[in-house]
Amino acid sequence: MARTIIPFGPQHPVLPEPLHLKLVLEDEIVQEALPAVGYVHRGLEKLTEIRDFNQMVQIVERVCGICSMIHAQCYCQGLEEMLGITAPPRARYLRTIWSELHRMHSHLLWLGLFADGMGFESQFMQCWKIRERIMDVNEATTGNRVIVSVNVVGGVRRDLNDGQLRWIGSILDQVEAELKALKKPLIDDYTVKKRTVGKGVLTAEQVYELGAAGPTLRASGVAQDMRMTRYAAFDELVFTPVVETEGDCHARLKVRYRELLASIDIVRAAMRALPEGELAVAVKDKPAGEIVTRVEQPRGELLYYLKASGKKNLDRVRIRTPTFANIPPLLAMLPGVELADVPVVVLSIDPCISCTER
Amino acid sequence: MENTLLFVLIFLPFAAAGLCWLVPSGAVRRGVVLVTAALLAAASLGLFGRGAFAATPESLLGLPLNGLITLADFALLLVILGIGLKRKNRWITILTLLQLVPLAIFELTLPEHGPIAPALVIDGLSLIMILVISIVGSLICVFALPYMEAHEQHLHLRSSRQGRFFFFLVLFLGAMNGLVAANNILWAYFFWELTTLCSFALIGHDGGEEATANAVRALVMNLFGGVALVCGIIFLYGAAKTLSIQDVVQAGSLGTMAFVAFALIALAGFTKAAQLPFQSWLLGAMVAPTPVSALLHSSTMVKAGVYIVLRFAPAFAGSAFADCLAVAGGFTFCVATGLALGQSNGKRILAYSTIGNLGLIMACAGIGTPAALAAGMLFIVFHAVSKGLLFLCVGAIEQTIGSRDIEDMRGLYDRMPRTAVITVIGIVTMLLPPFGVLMAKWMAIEAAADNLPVVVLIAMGSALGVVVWGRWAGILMSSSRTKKAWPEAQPALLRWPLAVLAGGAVVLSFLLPAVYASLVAPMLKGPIAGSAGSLASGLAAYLIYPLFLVLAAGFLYAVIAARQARAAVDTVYLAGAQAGPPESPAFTGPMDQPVVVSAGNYYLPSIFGEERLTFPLNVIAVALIIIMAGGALI
Amino acid sequence: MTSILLGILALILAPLAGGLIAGLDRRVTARVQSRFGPPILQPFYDVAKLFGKEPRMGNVWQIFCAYIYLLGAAVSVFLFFAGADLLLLFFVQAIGAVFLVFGALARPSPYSQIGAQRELMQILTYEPLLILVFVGLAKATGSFKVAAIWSHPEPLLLQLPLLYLVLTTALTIKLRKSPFDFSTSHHGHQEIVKGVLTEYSGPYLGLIELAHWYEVVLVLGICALFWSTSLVGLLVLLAVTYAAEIFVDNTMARLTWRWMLGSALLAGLALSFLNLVWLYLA
Amino acid sequence: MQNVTPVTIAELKTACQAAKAEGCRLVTLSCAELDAETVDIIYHFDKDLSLKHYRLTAKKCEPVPSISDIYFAALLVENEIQDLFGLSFSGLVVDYKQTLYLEAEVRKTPFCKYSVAIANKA
Amino acid sequence: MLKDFIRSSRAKSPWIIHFDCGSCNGCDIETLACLTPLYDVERFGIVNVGNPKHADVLLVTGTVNHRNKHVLKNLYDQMPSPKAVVAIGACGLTGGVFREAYNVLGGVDKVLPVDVYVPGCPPKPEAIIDGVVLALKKFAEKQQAAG
Repeated sequence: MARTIIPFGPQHPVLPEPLHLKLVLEDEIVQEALPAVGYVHRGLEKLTEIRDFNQMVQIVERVCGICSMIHAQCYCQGLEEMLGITAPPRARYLRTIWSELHRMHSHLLWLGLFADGMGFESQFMQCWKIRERIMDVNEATTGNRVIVSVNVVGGVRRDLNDGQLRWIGSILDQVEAELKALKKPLIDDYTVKKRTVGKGVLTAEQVYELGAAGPTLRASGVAQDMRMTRYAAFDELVFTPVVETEGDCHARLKVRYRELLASIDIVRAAMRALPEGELAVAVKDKPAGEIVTRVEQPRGELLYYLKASGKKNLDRVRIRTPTFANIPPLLAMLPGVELADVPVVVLSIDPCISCTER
Repeated sequence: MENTLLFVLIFLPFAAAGLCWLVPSGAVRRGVVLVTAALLAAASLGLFGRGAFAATPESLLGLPLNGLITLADFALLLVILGIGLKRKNRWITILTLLQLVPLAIFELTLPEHGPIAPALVIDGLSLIMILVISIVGSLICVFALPYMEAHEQHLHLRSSRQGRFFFFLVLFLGAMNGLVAANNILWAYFFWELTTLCSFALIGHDGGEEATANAVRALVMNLFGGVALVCGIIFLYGAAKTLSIQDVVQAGSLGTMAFVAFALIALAGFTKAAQLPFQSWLLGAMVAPTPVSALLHSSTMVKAGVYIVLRFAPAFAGSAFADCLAVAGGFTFCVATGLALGQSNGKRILAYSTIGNLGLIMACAGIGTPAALAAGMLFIVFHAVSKGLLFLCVGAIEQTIGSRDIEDMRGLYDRMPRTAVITVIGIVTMLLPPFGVLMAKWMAIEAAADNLPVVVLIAMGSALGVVVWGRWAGILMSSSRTKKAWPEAQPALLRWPLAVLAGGAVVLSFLLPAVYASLVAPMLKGPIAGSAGSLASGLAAYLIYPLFLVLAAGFLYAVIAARQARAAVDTVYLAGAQAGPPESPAFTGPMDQPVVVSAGNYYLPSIFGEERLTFPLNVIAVALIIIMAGGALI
Repeated sequence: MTSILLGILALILAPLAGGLIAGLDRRVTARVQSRFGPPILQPFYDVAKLFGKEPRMGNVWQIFCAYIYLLGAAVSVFLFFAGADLLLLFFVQAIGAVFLVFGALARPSPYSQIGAQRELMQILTYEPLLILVFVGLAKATGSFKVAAIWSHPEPLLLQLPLLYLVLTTALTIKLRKSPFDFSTSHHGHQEIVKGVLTEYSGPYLGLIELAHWYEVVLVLGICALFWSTSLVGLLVLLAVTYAAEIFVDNTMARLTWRWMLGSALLAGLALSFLNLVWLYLA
Repeated sequence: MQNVTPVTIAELKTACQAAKAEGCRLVTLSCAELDAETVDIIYHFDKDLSLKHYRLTAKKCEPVPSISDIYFAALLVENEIQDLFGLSFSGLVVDYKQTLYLEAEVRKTPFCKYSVAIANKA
Repeated sequence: MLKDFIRSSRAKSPWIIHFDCGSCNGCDIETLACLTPLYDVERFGIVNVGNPKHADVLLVTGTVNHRNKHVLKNLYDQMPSPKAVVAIGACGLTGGVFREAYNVLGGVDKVLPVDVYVPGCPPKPEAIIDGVVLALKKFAEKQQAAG
């Protein structure tokens, strides 16, 4: 049988990030897939040796530009635990609002890229058009569209006033309406279903054993979401994880779509219940000890392992990102799919390579 | 003069074959084959110059010819019977007996033993066949000379078996010429069985288990066809009371019994032309040295099958039987081309394509309009040249690169530039306008437009053909070299037949209107007079020549423009990971290892796989043949 | 003589028309996607720019194939407007199509190789369908000649509605629009990058773009045969057809060639067969 | 950090097998340098949203048995530790041989403050 | 006249290829956002082609590291001239906050001749579009200088 060997990446128009897959194909069916990474590896965990623990917030924000706010949130949360302080309630609510907004822009971005990966250009445009509304909120409330830089150890740097809250509410109404209008032409579309249903199927057992995280895990019927660990404002807000059971690309699409709507509700609830008070507490001590902390990123479970010994520089910052966890499931999904479905399957885990390689 | 030429065409090969067998000297054999080839080609051209005629040779070297052939006929059958007994093969024995006994009874009870007048008839169709046999066939024999030298060297034989090989090879040409010239159907039958024997000997030439088994299979299947032919002849005589083919064809309506005869003759044609479900013998014949395949596929053997059906086509044109024949032919065309798509073995691709194209000729015979018959005849010519060429190309390639798999021919241009270009020419002449095969296909589609199932099958089959040929020709030129490759060394006797056939395929297509006017048009008289479609109209030449010239001019311009392009050398796009020199493209893969790029064609075994399809398709083919027989009874 | 002049005129005007259609297409597509879109003349700027780029080639054969693709497309347009035989001009067009495949196979890049294989699958789909459309046209008018079909007194759309549907399917494949943009795509983001065009650049890519314009004009010309009796009808038919193509392009994801072979081809054959049976019985 | 159990190299694989049998998901491995000779490798497991950790204190020059045959998910992180700390894992399902992230020209084992000779893999 | 048309077309039809060198995705998504309805760079004839052989302008985001520098060079080499390089974002300019990390080589200009620098972390889409337009002017100048 004649085999085709194709380098999928590092520069590839469908994957905006430099991931390389060596694919061995027969009649365009993937027989073997082996990834090569390292094209984005910077080694930023080691920067902790030259940046103090406060400066490191700016570094971890740049682990990934798409979920930068949540990286900083996780890092700060961990340090706060290590220092034995708690961020004030208002700060925890604001963190929740911004992190859910981040999840929304990330999911919308993904929806667009996913549509684009299937050659559905008009829906790519549509999703990114909706996404711009969230970007407007980011820019208006933090001064930057992408890297919002609101977290500090001990709380947040910026506040939302009542006018802004009302405005965000109206934006969310628009986004909600536009999202609901997207269901028929995108989620339930015949061609989209043809391209996603039954593609890259993983059962709940497989996906759990392979250590998947986030929507990839939940699309196979495992109800696990770090927001269930009640960090930030989730200890007071009602939260139920979004779960689908089919375990294929379409289920992952549905999970992210439904999470978008769920995030709108969370932001609304958080804005309604937003307590008054301080934005941050002062940090006096130097951190010491070992801590593991987790939050739910748009792509899934994010874990920070921090180690310090009472100096201004931490000894070790170890970041386990969700995409890192989702690569083994991806490798399990690829053999047997068509080349045309490789982008669909790869995008279905919402890969973030800059997260993975740090 | 005509008689002398005919004598040369039919009996010279017999004599030359005998010489090859008897004289062990290689030099003599070489001389004999070359002279025979030259004489045959010259004689066929001479005959072409003379045009149609009829002849009744009474005797050969003083012996009455009719009796001689009857005698030879029985001798031949006894030889085959002997083969059957010696190999203890029940089928060979039974099928031979099934011919021997009815034939004996028929000969004994035949009321008139006198010679049929005329015994030999040369008309356009015969001339086409004779030209193809004598020129393409002879070129293949010449090609075989150096090929067999290398072949035997490769096999390390202790004593050369080339004498036997060339005996049957050259004999084949004589038998075929005899078959197509014969008007006495019993004579035709003799030559028909002779080709069966020759093919058996040649397929099994290399010995060995596989070769022998395949040779036996070929013999059994063709003997089955022989039985059908004998029965057909008996029925035909019962219906028409004549052994003259011309009389039958011109007799007009002959009744049901004649249609039974036609069905049987068509069945015989199906076996010889390896139509489904009889394709396995031709595929098995691939074990033989390549010149044998080339001969079997292009100018002899399988062409006998379509010849005999085309010969009788005017007699059954327009009947229900003819419609069924057209569908069966179209079916074979479509599915055999589909099966070719599933193959990567070059010779099997060619084999399936041959089966398919012969199916198309069968379909033309079934459609039976003047345009269709003209298309069928043109097909015989152009297919023979291109297919013969392609087989020789595969043979030459196989002897150099050691494989006949088309995947191994990827980038052949780097190693065998001349042969690669010639192969591409061969494929293009099979595939694209303005070359003859496609022009004939064009006529066939126009002619089939009134027969819905057939036109659907032809449309589908022709699209499958584009895939089969397109990818093969494409990968031959898949070169990463930027400078010209070394010219390849090749024996002159290998090189020239390739060059002549390649040139012939192109030039002959240019002469298509002339071929049509001189050979095909005269056939479209009498019972099948009528319009022969766009190509046949007086404007054909006005259409073909400008098109040919425009395309040729564009072609030349493209050649010059491409050669003069002062372009920087480009590396292959490999997602930015390319590494290594442009001559051997590779990319940096996982673990920093260089990965050499490779590509493969799509063979889609789940759709076009032989293993999957052969049985169900054979069942359908048998059903179609039964329906065809039923059609004959209506 | 008139027909030859017409053919030559078409040879000159077809690229202009093809470029304009491409420009309009891009503009309308942009509007459908809530964007403003490029200037109508954008395709001309693109091709002019390509001709101004540094020529680069893999090998001579690859360049040769680009020229032959253009030749096949141009000659088929000439033949169409000169009123020649539909099958003949289709086969001449096939020269171009096949040489495009040859050109893609000429380079050992897996992207262009896969593109070529996919292009062959596309040919496998549209070729039988188009031949059946031509058979239908011939059956309805009694001739395969474009000239004769053109002067048929009634709009053929009424007799051949299903075949027109089949033709538009083939048109979608030829225009390389979703859901059939497998072998190469107008959108930049495809899994095989640019498929058959991956290895072409600069002026040679320009040649191919030019040839594509000819092909667009050819397929639209064939569409026009279905309502040749009135100029208004013809223009409406073409506008509606092309608008439908853009609509389909924008409301569908790219499917796979396996789907095309399994569903589109079989459905197309069935529709053609139905329409032809109706025609044969009528 | 609670729920930390120290394990030795000999116990490691059995402990991981037991964790898998319990239905624990392997979250990841964290590696931190302790001194010139030793590193800590912490195996993080999750079950029903609660974490438990195994701490393996390994010598830099001693190969650590890979658990990628038990948990395929350990594949990437073990390769990563090979790259960054110069440790060697034995029995990796796919061994990138210290090429996962780093090119040959980059300084080896960037996460080790104490430069050590990299134990060549057998 | 044809030559003039070609020259003027060059500025009207810049096809871009975007390569994420080692970016945190911040600049990438802003580059992609340029294609979408709010910014719609196709207004200027800018198309994201994704194939270096078809591209005129190379947009690079992120830091150059030891592995992707080969890729970056390869892509640039495959672009037929005239061509231009635009470095986007703090990382593309200098290595940004990562400049001291061990696997970071620095800005794009360590490997390629950069025509336009677009600062920001990340730069806004408007700034990126501005950078591409500036690059067109640059290569028009280069063309003139070359005759």
